[in-house]
Amino acid sequence: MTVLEQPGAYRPAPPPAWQPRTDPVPLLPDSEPYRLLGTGADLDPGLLRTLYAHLVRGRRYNRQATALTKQGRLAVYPSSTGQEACEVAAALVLREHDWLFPSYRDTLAAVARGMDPAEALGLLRGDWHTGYDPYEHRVAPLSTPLATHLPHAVGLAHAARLKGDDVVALAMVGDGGTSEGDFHEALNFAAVWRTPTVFLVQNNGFAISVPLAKQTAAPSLAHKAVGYGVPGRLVDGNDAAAVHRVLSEAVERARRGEGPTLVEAVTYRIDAHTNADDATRYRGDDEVGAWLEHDPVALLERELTERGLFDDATRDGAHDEAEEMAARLREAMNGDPVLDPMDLFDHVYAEKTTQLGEQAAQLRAELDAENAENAAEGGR
Amino acid sequence: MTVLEQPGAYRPAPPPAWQPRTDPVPLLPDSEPYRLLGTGADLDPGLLRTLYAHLVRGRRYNRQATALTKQGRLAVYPSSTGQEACEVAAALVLREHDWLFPSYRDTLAAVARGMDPAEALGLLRGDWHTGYDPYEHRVAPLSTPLATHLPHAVGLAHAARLKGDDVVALAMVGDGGTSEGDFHEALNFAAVWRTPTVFLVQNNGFAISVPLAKQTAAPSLAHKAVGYGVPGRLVDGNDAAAVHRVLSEAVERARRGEGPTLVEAVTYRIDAHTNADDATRYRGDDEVGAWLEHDPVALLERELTERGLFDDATRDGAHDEAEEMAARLREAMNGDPVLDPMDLFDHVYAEKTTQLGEQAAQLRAELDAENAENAAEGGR
Amino acid sequence: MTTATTGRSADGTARSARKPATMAQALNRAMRDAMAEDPAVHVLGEDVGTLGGVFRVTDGLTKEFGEDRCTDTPLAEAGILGTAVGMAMYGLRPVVEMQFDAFAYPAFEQLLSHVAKMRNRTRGKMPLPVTIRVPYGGGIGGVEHHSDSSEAYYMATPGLHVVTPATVADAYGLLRAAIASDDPVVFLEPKRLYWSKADWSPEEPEAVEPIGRARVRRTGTSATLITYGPSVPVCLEAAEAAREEGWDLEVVDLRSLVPFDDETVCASVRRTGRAVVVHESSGFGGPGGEIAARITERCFHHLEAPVLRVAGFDIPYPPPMLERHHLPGVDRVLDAVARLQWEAEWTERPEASGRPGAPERSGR
Amino acid sequence: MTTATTGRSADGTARSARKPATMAQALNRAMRDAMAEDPAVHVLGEDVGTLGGVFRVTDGLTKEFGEDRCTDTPLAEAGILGTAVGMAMYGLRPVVEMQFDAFAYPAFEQLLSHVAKMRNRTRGKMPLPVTIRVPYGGGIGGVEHHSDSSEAYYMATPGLHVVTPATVADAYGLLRAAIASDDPVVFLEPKRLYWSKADWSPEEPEAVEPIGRARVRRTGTSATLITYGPSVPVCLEAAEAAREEGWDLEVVDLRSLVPFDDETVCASVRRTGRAVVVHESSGFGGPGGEIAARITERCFHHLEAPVLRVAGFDIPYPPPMLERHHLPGVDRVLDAVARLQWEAEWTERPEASGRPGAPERSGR
Ligand SMILES: Cc1ncc(C[n+]2csc(CCOP(=O)(O)OP(=O)(O)O)c2C)c(N)n1
Ligand SMILES: Cc1ncc(C[n+]2csc(CCOP(=O)(O)OP(=O)(O)O)c2C)c(N)n1
Ligand SMILES: [Mg+2]
Ligand SMILES: [Mg+2]
Repeated sequence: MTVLEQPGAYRPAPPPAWQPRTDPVPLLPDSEPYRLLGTGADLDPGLLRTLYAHLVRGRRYNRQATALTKQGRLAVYPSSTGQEACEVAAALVLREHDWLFPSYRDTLAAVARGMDPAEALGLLRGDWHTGYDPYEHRVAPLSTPLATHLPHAVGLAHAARLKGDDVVALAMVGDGGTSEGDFHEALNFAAVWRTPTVFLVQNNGFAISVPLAKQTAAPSLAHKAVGYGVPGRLVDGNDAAAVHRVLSEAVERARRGEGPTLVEAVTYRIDAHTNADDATRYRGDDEVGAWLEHDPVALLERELTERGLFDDATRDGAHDEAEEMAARLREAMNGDPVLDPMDLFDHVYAEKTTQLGEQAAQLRAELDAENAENAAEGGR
Repeated sequence: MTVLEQPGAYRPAPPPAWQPRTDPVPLLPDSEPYRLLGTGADLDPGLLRTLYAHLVRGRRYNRQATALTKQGRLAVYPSSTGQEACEVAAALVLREHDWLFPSYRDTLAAVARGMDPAEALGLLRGDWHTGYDPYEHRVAPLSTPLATHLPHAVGLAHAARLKGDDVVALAMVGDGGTSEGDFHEALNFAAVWRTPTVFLVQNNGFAISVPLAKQTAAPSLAHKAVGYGVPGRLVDGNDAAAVHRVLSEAVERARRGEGPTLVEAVTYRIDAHTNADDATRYRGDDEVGAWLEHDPVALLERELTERGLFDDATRDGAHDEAEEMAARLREAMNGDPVLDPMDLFDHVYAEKTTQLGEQAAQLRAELDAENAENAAEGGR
Repeated sequence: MTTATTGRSADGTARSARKPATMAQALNRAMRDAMAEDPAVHVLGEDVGTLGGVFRVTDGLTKEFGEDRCTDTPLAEAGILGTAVGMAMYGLRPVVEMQFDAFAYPAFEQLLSHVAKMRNRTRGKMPLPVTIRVPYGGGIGGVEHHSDSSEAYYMATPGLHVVTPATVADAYGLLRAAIASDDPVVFLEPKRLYWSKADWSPEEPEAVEPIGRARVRRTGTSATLITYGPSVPVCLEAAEAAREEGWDLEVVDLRSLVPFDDETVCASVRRTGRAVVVHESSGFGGPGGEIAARITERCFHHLEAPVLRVAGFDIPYPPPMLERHHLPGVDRVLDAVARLQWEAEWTERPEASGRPGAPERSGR
Repeated sequence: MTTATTGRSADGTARSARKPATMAQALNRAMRDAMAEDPAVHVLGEDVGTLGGVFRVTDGLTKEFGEDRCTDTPLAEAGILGTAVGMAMYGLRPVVEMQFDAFAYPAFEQLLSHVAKMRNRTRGKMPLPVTIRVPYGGGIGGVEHHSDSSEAYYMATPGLHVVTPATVADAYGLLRAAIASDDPVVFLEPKRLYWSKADWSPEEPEAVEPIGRARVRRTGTSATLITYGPSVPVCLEAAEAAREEGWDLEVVDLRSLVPFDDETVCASVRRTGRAVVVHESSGFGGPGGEIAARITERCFHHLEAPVLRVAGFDIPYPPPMLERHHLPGVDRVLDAVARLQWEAEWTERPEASGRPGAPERSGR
């Protein structure tokens, strides 16, 4: 029932075509972030173990990728250390034909969805813009311009729904990204068209150096949902089980044709913005320290232990697998990729224009001359 | 108290720098539009009479401007017939040093603020873009690109506050305009900076042909406020006393330094989008008819009558004044304005660039040749 | 590049079926035929549904194909183009309408950072067959923000095709080609030609040249007028008027700004030896600079005079009552033609020799 | 047009006070001095406060002037520029930082439809003294969207000044002039020159030419290289290398793309008779077209060869590992110089006479 349909409401009755159509009360998020770990809730041991293995692997992935920046093997890496529960849960709640729309920080979600880590890091390595085929794992290209991929997730979900396909699109964005106009427009289109889209905001406290208090005055970011007629959910982003549960419900709701959901996961970015950032300029160690005590991996490990589900095999299995992944990643990133500069002209259009053909010929000639020179020098 | 400060809330306590800081409950709008007329509320007779005179004048202004389009004296006119209560109240709640930021439909608000009707219509007449000096009445140029003026209102209010000046900015936007990213960004900046800005959304049911149901799925547009940590108010936009009261409260709140308010006024666009539009393509007469029974002028007339405040003098006074205004407007618009095409080059920059100087010389020469030819023909 | 229009090609005998049609009607028919042929084609924008668009170019499409195929969107241009990107990612072919030129600006980030780059970003895996229709240009007495010529922005963005018809037949043929293209196409519709008419048969639309080819609209020998969209009729009129002056002007309609048809343009200029580029857009930083520069690069030794430009002034688009002073008209075109150094036909350049500091011949 | 920099002008004797300073430091100092002199100057943008900007160009400003003068905004570029417009309407002089070139695109509607037009719209009543700082261009190994050369968009927008420094002294002087200007100025900062150094004294910054004037950075006689921003050092290096080939190249640093200094540019080209325009931005529809076209219009009879362009390819900016192939470097500049028809020094043009269809001399 909408506010204007309530008894005694405003007369004359507004014409049906423009009646507001949503009851606001169920849209409002809980007053505190939803949690499952440590609450004694009924949880599937298998799921907890799966989440644990993924978190350990995710943490290792973040560490390895950061190390690769120091060795000059990655141009830059925005770490999701501390946010692994969100990254992993976002991937695990999706089915094969669903789509993931990651933001620039979310390579881990792509990896958790099954993508090869070296492929996921293509953009950050710098050999091409998107290192992977988006259709292989149904992972859209990492979006660097913040929030601009949110309407893409809406459009894709809309198209799938029009075609009658069972596809949900889950899009990830940061707290900072919610301030962009694209966030607003995407949420609104999704709500009006009731597209099967789930919006996951990782509120990690900062947009580079800017703290949330300078980003918004809202009660929570999840409260933005009500302004679109969309349910908002607030969840502890470091509680992998809770994030998984809330996102699963949102995905199932979307699948049932009930439209989009906005989920705010409260978490914290433990590392600096990227390896190039100096976080000491804008936050203290005590703040980071407090959050380290609420670490997603540690929380889950404690839970497993308390439930008697944690043993050496579980731990070692997860860690061995993580080490293997890291070794494979190191190996893949070790050595310079062989790139063909001529690729620069091949994908601008379906067919090269005459002008691009001329420019390609110019570069080809330059490269040939360079090679000839190198060969001559080598021959000496 | 914020949701995260509530007892038993989420631990560890989020670092102070990014604590959400607003209690959502007081932000939520009433469940139905606020009304005063017909409720027997205590109302100032003087205010009611003033509003009435303005409404009558406003209605006449709309009629006259529409007539001027038929005579080819205005390039186009977007009528605010049916919305006069909003237009007039928006102007009357402001003090001299406050600023009004009208949308393209809101020339009446500028007129109600004291601007000469012919000046207000400059843009729509087509002799220049803004026909008036914005600093004279503190009315920003009519904004044609929808919602783009909302951040201007935020920035101006912010600047005034930083300078310690007692200035409130009131910005007007349509239901359609709320879908633009600029609306979102403006509300957010205003909330974070607590600027003295009042946002008035005239929900008149349509964005050209697009009804509200295709524009938003929100419970009401006022509900969007909560997502910014701003109070939302829902008001009957055809109840002049109610709009005046709600806007006054919002303006006073802003003046007290308590930040912005979002007001949704539920109203209806009686005329077509502009004189060039054909409204029969997208709505029926019955819908218009229902709203005509809730006409803002008629509602106020009835109220005055019921309160024994309405007599022939009141009515005739208002109508005579309105007719005078209309006659002056007709006279001002009758006849072609004398324009100097050379003005085209004078205000692009503070000083003409060399290139603009050359171009001005070219046009000057062309005009001189044209004049010479005309003179020669005339001389024959 | 896609090939021209539909299978049904023009046929001399069908002439009798042709009736006067406006450009707006041809555009409408192009969308209708594309939607009928390919269920992947979807139209979306502000007021494109029930109203049929503020220029009625989408009239009847919702009625014929339903709201899911021709959809009234919320009022948010970035959102419109952004959702169209997502739809294209899923295999649809969205045709987006921006209501007016200046109202496409909110969608520029989507256009520049995604639409133009997605194919390249993904090494061709994720092409975006999106058509972005933009009514553009002035001459219709529109108030501020309703008459911008924004083609320079699109031209400067690699990854976009930029197409603009000047005739009824091209309106149909080029829009069909744009929708059929696997690349994003910014389709610029000259507002003041919406109501221009030509004999044309919706049943048997004539085949037109594909996107990327210019068309000589009038042959001539004295000089070439190079133009597109709303200025094509102006140039044709100027060419007629020029006959009185003894000039026989050739008129090239570019049709497609990207890809640019160097071949046709240069062949013409090499033949005539003189060229004027004509467009409504402001001169400085506008399309004419690119066009003049590339002609000069390619045809320098065939030029009797510098390539001149006739363009809008370097000012914000004027208010309705002054726009006629801004828009390039026949007189300004003829003035430029007159400045093409007819008296010169120069064969020697005294100032070119013996210039101080003329370098020694290098070995290269 | 505003006049140059502060009252304190350079002084030969003060040379001893000069120390190496980076362009980033000079820009920082320009804002600091402007803020100290004029309380109306406010800086706003993403991360400009506590962090001092991702390039540290605003370092220390919040500490010195407080959060109200140098403000971290929410993450929304249209909102940043839009609120700056409102602040300027109330008499402030906002200096806005866009974090990277491509992240200015969301603000294009504000820029094109308001910032560029407000003065004209209000017949000069409401000027907008807004400075929009945009780090631009490549060469720093930035990933996608961090290396765009977006100057063509700004140049095509009447009402904006477009300025870009190539030296430490200009960084200071031009930014002071931009902030002091009563017109909106898009201030393009070449990212890869942020860490370039020169001897420079913050206490006695040398006076520089005002906005709108180009500067000959190297005199020469054989040909003119016309360039700006990040390509100025490339051209100077090319000019040095060209000496080996026997060419003595003049290098003109435009400094200001709008207003454009036709006088300085044409004086140089008339002297040398040959010109190459060099920039990183894509060639097609880029600034070079305008520049080459206007030189040709003005200096046709002084030209020994067509004005050539060396520019980025017509492709989206490449990934870090391939950017060196895209960026115009010394070799490409020299190749273009070599194509300036040195062998010709032609004084007759056989193909120009007797062309079929060469018109009768008209009376005009
Ligand atoms: C449109 C746009 N503006 C600015 C940037 C530069 N930038 C990159 S990351 C970032 C902060 C993002 O913060 P948030 O959305 O909270 O995501 P997080 O980094 O915390 O994951 C900024 C400003 C960008 N990428 N896109
Ligand atoms: C950015 C932008 N997009 C599109 C338009 C074209 N346009 C003019 S009025 C209008 C509808 C506005 O609807 P609403 O905001 O509800 O205001 P109303 O007309 O009802 O007063 C549209 C789409 C515009 N002016 N600006
Ligand atoms: Mg964040
Ligand atoms: Mg409306």
